[in-house]
Amino acid sequence: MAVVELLLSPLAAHVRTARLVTVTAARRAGLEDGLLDELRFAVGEACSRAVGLHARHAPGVLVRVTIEDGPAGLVVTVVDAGPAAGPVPDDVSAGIVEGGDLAGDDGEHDLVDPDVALALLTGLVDTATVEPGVTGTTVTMRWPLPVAARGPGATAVSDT
Amino acid sequence: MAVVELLLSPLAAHVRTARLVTVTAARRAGLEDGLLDELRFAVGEACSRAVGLHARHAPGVLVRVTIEDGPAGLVVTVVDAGPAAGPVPDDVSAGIVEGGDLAGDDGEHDLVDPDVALALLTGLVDTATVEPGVTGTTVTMRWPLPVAARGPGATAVSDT
Amino acid sequence: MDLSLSTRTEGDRTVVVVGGEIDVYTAPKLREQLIDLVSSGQYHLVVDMEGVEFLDSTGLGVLVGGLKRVRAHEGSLRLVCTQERILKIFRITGLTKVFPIHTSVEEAVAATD
Amino acid sequence: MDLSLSTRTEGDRTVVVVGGEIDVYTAPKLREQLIDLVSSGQYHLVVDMEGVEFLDSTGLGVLVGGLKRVRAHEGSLRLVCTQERILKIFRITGLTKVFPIHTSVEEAVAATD
Ligand SMILES: Nc1ncnc2c1ncn2[C@@H]1O[C@H](COP(=O)(O)OP(=O)(O)O)[C@@H](O)[C@H]1O
Ligand SMILES: Nc1ncnc2c1ncn2[C@@H]1O[C@H](COP(=O)(O)OP(=O)(O)O)[C@@H](O)[C@H]1O
Repeated sequence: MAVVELLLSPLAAHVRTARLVTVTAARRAGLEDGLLDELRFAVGEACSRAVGLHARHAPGVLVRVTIEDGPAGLVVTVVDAGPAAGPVPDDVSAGIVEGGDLAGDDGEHDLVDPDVALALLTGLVDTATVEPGVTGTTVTMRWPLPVAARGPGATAVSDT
Repeated sequence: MAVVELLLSPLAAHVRTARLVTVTAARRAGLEDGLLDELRFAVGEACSRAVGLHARHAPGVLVRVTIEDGPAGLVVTVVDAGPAAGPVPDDVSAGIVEGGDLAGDDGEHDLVDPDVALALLTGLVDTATVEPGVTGTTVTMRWPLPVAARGPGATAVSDT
Repeated sequence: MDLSLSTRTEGDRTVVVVGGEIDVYTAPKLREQLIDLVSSGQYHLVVDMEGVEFLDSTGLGVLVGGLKRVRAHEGSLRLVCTQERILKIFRITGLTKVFPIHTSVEEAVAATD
Repeated sequence: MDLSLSTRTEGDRTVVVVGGEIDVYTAPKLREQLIDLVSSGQYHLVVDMEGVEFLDSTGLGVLVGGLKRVRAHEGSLRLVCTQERILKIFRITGLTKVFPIHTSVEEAVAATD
């Protein structure tokens, strides 16, 4: 089982690194091309949310992204140390017209509203689960991998 | 200070991910273009060595790569859980003609000889230090960063 | 990969052509662009998203912010987008109810409420 | 980024043109190629490294392995490389003493010891 774990300080640029690493690892693990896009969007969203929360509430703590391919398929986990997530809203458009702003309370910054991020994420990925915990939130996403087609990335160094 | 930490199971493919992440982070941190190549070679070497050692001696343990940019410049650390490194050989060509093999004892596999990797690494990077410890070896490499030119990657999410 | 921006005028509308990735890293650039247009009195905007490869909720937030700014001046913000992967992002968040979304710049420029 | 390999014959020499990255991930392909050539009786090899962008110690190991295999048959393995960044890797490891390194395929093909 191939594992990549990425720990990131809360910088916007690192969200791109997380997308890149996840998409690369997923492609190597054999994830269908048709699913790569969904993965890219979902991981981007989970990471922007986490990075935004850390920037505000826990700037010294690293965001943790884990990518595993195993019998359960491709499992991507994003763990943050922000305030625990509340229930995921169903429709975020409500209230926007009379002044709510998707980009957080603070109109001067382009922070991700963590609720909107979760709504988008769970809307994109059927298997996404959001677990609020004492120290933060864990977002877990799963995608199926073709049973036989484990890519060359699954080859251990000593298998030649 | 931007930090990226990457934990990798011992697969050859992951060495490429480590190169990619390190080069990307270094470029964002403002490392001179002329030094990116040296960084790529050195990190690749440190990671192939670590991945090779883990594949043989600690397949369940993740290799740890840390990239930090701070007042000390760009600092890249690769930590493995293999047998502690011995003294770095000066010239690895000796003995090759009569049968030594750069690619490890096991001629059937393309494992990196950890001594050759260290020789190459310390030959490439003046500032590289190799510290054998109880649980493995830590390779640390430093590169200077332009004082003023901290790239856009250094911008925190909330600085807009 | 990075964000590209260009603007042109068509009659009383300003068309903003966006390409690349609108994410937490690049969204501030788009936000500035929209603020600049509104500050210079351009209140009828058409944002052409056909070249957008990636859009996250920060990008959505910037578009919503732009909408609120033009509305404060009785203006409009219309989107041009036919890419299913991007439309999906608007649908999931319910924002298809908030933004008029057109299939071409011509259609968006010609549209009135 | 990936490794590319092609071979051609010039007189009694076989030229292997290598491009891309020779690293711990791709080196096995090069190793197989060299083994195949030796198995099929081609003992005088010229490895053209001009298109190589990256070389690590696994790649060096594979080249040394190839050298040993051709030597077992009184053969030769010559390298073509003028890229300073790649030459540096051979110099640091002392392998410039082990491999004849030429500045062109013509020179390497024409060379005898
Ligand atoms: N060199 C790079 N450094 C950092 N992030 C990158 C780099 N190249 C691509 N990305 C990011 O990684 C993600 C996936 O990479 P991309 O190049 O789009 O892969 P694909 O080949 O699937 O199009 C993109 O969202 C992009 O932001
Ligand atoms: N999509 C990718 N997935 C994994 N590794 C990659 C990818 N693209 C490049 N790399 C690796 O990352 C390293 C640096 O990337 P590269 O594309 O060479 O950057 P540069 O733009 O500096 O040439 C290379 O050694 C390559 O092996």
